[in-house]
Amino acid sequence: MEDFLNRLKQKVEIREQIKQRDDLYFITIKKEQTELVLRYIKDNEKFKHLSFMQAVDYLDDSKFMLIYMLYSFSRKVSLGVSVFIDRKEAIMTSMHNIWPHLWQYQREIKEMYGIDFPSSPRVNEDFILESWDNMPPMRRDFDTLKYSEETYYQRPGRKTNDPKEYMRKKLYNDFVKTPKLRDDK
Amino acid sequence: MSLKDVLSPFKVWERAARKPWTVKNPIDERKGSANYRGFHKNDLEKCIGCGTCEDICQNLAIDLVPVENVETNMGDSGLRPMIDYGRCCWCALCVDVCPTGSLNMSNEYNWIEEEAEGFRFIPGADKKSWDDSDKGYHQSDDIQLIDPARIVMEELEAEERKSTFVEMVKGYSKEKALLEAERCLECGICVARCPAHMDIPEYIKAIREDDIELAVKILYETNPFSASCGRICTHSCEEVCALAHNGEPIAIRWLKRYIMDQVTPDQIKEIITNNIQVNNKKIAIIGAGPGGLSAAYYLRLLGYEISVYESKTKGGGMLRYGIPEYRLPYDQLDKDIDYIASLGVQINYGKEIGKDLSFDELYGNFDAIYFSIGLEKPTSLRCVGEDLDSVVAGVDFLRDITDGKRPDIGNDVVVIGGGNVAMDVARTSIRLGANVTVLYRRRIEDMPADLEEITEAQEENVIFNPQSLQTKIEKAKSGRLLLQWNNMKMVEDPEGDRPKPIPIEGDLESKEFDTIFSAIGQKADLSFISEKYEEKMKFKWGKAVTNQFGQTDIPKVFAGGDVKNWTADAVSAIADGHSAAKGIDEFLQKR
Amino acid sequence: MKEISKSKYKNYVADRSKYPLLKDGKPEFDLNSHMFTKIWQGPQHPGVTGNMSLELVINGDEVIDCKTHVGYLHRAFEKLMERRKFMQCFPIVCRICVPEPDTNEYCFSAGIEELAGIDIPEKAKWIRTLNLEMSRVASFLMWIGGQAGSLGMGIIGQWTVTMRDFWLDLFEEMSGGRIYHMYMIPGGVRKDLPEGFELRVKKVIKQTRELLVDIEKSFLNNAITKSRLQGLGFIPPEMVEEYGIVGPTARASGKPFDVRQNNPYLVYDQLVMKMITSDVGDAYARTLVRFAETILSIDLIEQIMHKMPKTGKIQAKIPNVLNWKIPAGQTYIKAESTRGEHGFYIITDGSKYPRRIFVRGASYTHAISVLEKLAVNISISDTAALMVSLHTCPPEIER
Amino acid sequence: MEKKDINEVEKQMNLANDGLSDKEKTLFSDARPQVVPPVHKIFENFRNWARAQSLWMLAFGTGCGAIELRPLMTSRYDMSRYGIAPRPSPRQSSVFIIGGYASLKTIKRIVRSYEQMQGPKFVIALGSCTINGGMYYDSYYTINRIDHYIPVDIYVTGCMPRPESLLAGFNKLKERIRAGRADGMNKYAENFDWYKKNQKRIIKDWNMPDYNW
Repeated sequence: MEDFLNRLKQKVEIREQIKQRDDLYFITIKKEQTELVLRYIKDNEKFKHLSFMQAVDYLDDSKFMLIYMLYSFSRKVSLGVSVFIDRKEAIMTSMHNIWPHLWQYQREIKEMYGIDFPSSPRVNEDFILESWDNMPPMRRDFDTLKYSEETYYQRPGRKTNDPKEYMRKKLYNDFVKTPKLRDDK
Repeated sequence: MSLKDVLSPFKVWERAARKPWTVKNPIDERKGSANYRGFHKNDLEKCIGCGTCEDICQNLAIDLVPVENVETNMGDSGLRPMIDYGRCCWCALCVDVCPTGSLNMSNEYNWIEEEAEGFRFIPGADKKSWDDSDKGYHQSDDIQLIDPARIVMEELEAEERKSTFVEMVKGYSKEKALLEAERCLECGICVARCPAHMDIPEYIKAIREDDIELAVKILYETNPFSASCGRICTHSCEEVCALAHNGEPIAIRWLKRYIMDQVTPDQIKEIITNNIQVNNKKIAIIGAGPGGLSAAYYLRLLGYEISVYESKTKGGGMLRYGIPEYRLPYDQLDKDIDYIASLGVQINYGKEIGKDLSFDELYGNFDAIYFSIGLEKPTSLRCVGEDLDSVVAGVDFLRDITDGKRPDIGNDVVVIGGGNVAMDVARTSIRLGANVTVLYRRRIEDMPADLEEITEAQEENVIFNPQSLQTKIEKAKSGRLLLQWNNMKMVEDPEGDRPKPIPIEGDLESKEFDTIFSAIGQKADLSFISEKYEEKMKFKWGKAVTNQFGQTDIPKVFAGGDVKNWTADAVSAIADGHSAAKGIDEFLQKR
Repeated sequence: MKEISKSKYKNYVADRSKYPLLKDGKPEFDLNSHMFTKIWQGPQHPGVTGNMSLELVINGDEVIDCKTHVGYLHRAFEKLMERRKFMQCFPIVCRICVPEPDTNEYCFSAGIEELAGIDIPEKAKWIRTLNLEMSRVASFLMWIGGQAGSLGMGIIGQWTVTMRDFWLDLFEEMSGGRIYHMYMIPGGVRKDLPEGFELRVKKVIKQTRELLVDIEKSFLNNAITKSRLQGLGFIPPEMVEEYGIVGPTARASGKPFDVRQNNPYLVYDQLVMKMITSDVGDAYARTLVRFAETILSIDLIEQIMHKMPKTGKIQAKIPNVLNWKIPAGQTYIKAESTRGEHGFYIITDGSKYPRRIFVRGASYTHAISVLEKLAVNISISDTAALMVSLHTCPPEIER
Repeated sequence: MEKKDINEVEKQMNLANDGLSDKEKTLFSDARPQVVPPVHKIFENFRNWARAQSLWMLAFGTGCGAIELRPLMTSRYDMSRYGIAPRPSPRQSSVFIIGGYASLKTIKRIVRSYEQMQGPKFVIALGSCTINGGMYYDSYYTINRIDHYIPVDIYVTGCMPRPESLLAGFNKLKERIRAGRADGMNKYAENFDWYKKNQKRIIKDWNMPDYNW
C-alpha cells in the first residue's frame, strides 16, 4: 500500500495522507486532478469498487469536501480520496463515466448540498426531496429544527422547568441576584 | 426444471398435521420479556428531580413538572419527569443514565387512546397498572453511562505532611480538572444547597470549555473568597450532588480551587473590570473576615465608601487565624483580600472597636454598620482544673501559630472536642512533633468535624479516644498535667434523636499530658458593642437576631457571619455578607 | 446444503425483435404514440419492497423503461445526527434499516469507539457478533418470505415470518426490544445475555433448520420458482464492479466479496466460514446464495455459542455521556449486512456532536442504477420478483 | 348570521382543483365530500356491528410500522380470525394504518389514498411519530401531527407498537365503531377546508385534485 501511495505521489500532488487503520487510508488531492487520479487508481491500481461518494460541508472554511471511497478486492484496503471545492462556486466534474452508478450519488449531493455536476445524467431531477423550496437541507446553515417548528405543527401544552431556576424560586428567591459580571450571551 | 421440481413442493403437505404456531390470545398471553423496554415507572421517593433524563433524551420527550405531595427541599428539586409518549422511542437511555436509579421500565406495552392528547403522564404520580410490575428494563451495574468515581486528588503522603506546614492537597492538573468537570450532569441541585448559591454548574461548564476567565467571573458574582473557599469550604453542595446517590459526588470544591489556581492576582484584576459609580455614603464594617470583606466587596461595587476595622494586624479573620496553613496557605488568602482592597476598600488593621475606637463613634460617623466577627471566645470545659496554666484554648493556640510563634507544647498533648477546630489543633500539634490524643464525648461518627478531616488526622497518627468525658485536670507530681476522664456509653434516645452519651459509673481513666487543648466550642466576644446598643439588639443563644438581610432591630446596624448563623462556616459568612450588602443598599436607598 | 454449481441452463436472452430501438443502451419510445403506457408501481402497492415506487413504461406487459423513485421514507437521519450528542445518536441509527437494525448499531458504535480510542471487552465482541448473525438470520427469513410472496407463494411467507418472530423473541429477551434492539452502544453492549439463553437459541435453531428443509423442498426445488426466477435479472460479473454491487448479489455473480471475510471485524477471524458464491448471476442464483447464507449464519451462531467466553465485562469505560467529546478524525466502518457492504463514514471535529455521519446503505445502487438497468425488457409481473431478488431496502437508500 | 351564510355558500361551492391542468380537470370530479348522517338508530347499530366485524386494511407500509404488520398478517398472530384482512387497493379498504412517521413525500400519497377509500373508513395511527413527531420531531421532512392532515380514530403508542398492541388497537377501534363514535369520515367532510389548508400548506406542488375519490 505504501508503495502504491509513493507511486501516486510521483504522479500527482497529495496534499494530505492519513493512515486510519491497516485497511483504511485517506488521501487529499487537488480538485483539477480528481478525474486523472480516480481513473489511474481504478485502471492501474485495482481499486475497482466504489463504496460511496459523499460531500461534507465545512461551513467555517467555506468549503465542501467531496470524498470518494474506493476499495481494492486484491489489496483488501479502502482508500478515501477527498477533494476540497469552493463553497461559493460549488461545481464539480461529473465522474459518472468512471463508475456508471456514480450519477446516483451526484444527484443526491446536488439535491442535499447544492453542488452541481454538469453533464451528470438526471442530476436536476428530484431524488429524495419532492417540492423542496428551501436551501439544500444538508448544508450546515440549514436549521432543521427551526424549519420543522415553522412548517409542521408541534403539539402544544408542554412546559418544562429547570431544576436550578425552580429551586431558586421555591427556596431562595429573595437571595441577591446581583452583580452580573458575565456578559449575556 | 424437471418433474421432480413439480412434485417436490407437495412433500410439505405433512406440515398440515403439525401443531399450529398461532397464539390463541396474543393480547393477554404474551407479556413482554423480563428485560422488555415497556412503559416507564418512577420511584417518586428516590427521584430527586435532577433532570438528567431530560438532558439525555434526544427526542425532548421528558419535561420536568411539579408534582403534588412532593416538596422542594435542599436535595430535591420537587420536580418529576413527565414523559410524552408522542415523542418517546423507548431507548431507555433515561433509565441507564438516571443517577439515583429511580426511573425504570416495566414490561407493559399496550396503550391505546382515541385522543392524541392522552399520551403524557408522570410515571409514579399518575397511577398506572404497571407501576408494581417488577419485570422490565432496569438499570444494571454492567454499564455506566456516567462515571461514578471521582478523579483522585493528589495529596502529600501522611508521613511527609506530618512534619510540614506545606499545603497537603496538591490541586488538580488541567487534564484532571477537565476529566472531573466532565462528570458534571449540570442539574443545578447543588446551587440551592450552597449558602452563597454559587452558580456551580456554570463554572464547571466553563472549566470544561477551558474558559477560565468566564469561570472567574462566575465565581466573583457570588463569592469573592473563591481561592480560600476552593480549599477549606465545608462543601455541603457535594452532599446533595446527584452523583452522590450512586457514587462519589463531583469534587466541586477542588474545581473551584482549580479555577483560582489558574489566575494570578493581577490577572483577576484584568478579568473582572468594574465600573464603580462612587457615592458619598459611608459604611463601617467590623471584622475583616470573609463575611465582613465580602460585604465590603459587594457594597463597594455599589459605590459606597467602605471602612473596615480589624483588631488584628492582618485580614482574613478565622480563615487566617483559625485555619492552619497546611489547609489554607496565606498567600491564597492574601490573593482574595488583595483584590477586594484594590477596589478601594479601606481596611484599618489593628483597630479594635471598644478599645481604639468606640462603637458610638462609628454609629455617629457612618450611614450604616455591618459587623461580622468570628467566634474567638472558647467555651468552658466545665471540669475542675480548667484554669491551670497548660490548659490552652485551641483557638488561641491556632492564632499563635499563625502569628509565627511555635509554642512549646511538650511531647504528649490532648485535644478535647470533636469539631473542626479540634482537628486543626490536633493536626497542628502533630506538625510540632507531639503525640496527640483526641478526647470526645460521643462516637467518632458523631463528631461534627468533616469526615475527611478525621480520616486525615487518623492517617497522621492522631489517636482518637471517643466516648470519654473529661472530669478533672490536676497538676501531676512530674509537673505535667493529669487528665482524668470518664468512659461513656451510648444510649438510644427514646424520641429517636441521635444516641446520647451517658457516663459509665466508676469507669474512670487518667493519663498525663504536657498540654491540654480545649476545643469544645467557641462563641463570639460581643463586648465591643456598648451597652445602650446591645440592649436594643436581640441575641438568642449568643447569636444576633436579624431579618433575612442581616438587619438587626437597630435599622442602621447589620450583622452576619458566625455571629448570626448556626453553620458558622466561611461560605455562610460570605453569603451573609452578600445579602447584607443588598439589605444595606436597600436601607440606604430608601432613606 | 448442496454446493451451488454452475447452472445447466442457459442465460435468458430476450427476443429483441418486438422492442423499440435502443439508443445508448436505453430504448426510445414516444408516449403519445399510444403504443406505450406509463404506470406507477408503488408506493401504495403490495408488490414493492417497503415504501418506494417504480415509474414504468410498458408496451403490452413488457417493461420498456423503468425509473425508481425513493424518498418516501426520508427522515434526514444524517442531518438529525449532526445535532445530537454521540450517545443520543445511537437510538436513532437503528431506525435506518427496519428489518436489520443491528448492522447500523454496530457500524456506528465501532466508528465512535475507533475515533474515541476505546477498546471494547472481549465478551462484548462475541455478543455483538452473535447479535449481528441473529439479525442476519431474521432478515434472511423475511427475505425468503418476500421472494416467495413476489411469486405468489404466500404460504412460504407465513412460515418464515413466523419463524422470524421466534428469533425476535430471542432479541426481545436479549435486548429488551423486538424490532429496534438498541443493544450495542458505543463501549460495548447494554446487558449480559440472560440465563438459559443458549438453550433457547438452540431450540429456535432446530426449528429453523427443520423449516429450511421444507422451504428447500417447496420453494427452491419448485417448478414455478425455477421457471420464474431462472434467467431473471442476470448480472454479469463485469457489472458487479462497475455498478458497486455488493453482498449476496455480487457473490451470486461470482465475485467473492464478503466484508466478514475480506476485512474481518469483531471476532469473525476466529470463526470458520466459507465464501458462498455462484457464477450464474440470475435471480435464482441469488436466492440460492441467500438461502445458503441463512444456513451459514445459523452455523456461525452455533460456533459463537460454543466458543464465547462465559464471563467477563461487557462494557468498556466511557466518559460521562452528556459531555462526551471525541477528538477530530474520520473513519469508515463497514460491516456485512444481509444486503452487503453496509458502512458508516464518520467525521468528528472535537466537539460533542458528530460533524458528519454518512450511511452507505448496501442496496443504494441495487435499487436504483441496477434495478433500472435490469428491469428493462422483462415482464411487468416480474418486476416485484426482480426487486426482491436484489434485496432492496428503501430506508437505507434515502435515510 | 350573515357570516355563517357565506360559509354555507362556500360549502356548496365546487372545488377549484387549481393544481390540475385544464385537460385533467375534466377527468376528476369537483364535488365536495358530504357528511353522511346516521340512519335510523337500530339499523345504524346493526350496521356498526357489521362494520366492526370485517375490517379490511389498506396494505400501504407508510413507515416502519409496516414491519410489524407482516407478523400480524401471518400465522403466529393471524389477524384474519379477528375479521381483519389486508387489501392492496384503497377502493376495497376500510382501515388505513399510518405506520409511524410520514415524510412529506408520503403524506401526499397518504392524503390521496385516504380520499380514495370508500366510506365508512377509519384510521389507526401507530407509534409516537404520528402523535407528536416522535424521534423525528426536528426533521425537516417528516410531519409531526398526523391529525392535522387526516382524521384519526385510534392511536397506538410504541416505537414500534408490537403486533399485540396493534391487535388491541383494532379491538378498541371495533368498540368505537360499535358505539358509533368512529366518524372520522364525517369529521373530514365537516372540516374539509381546514384539512385542505393544512395539507396544502406543506405539500407545495399540489398537482392532484382537491378531493380525490
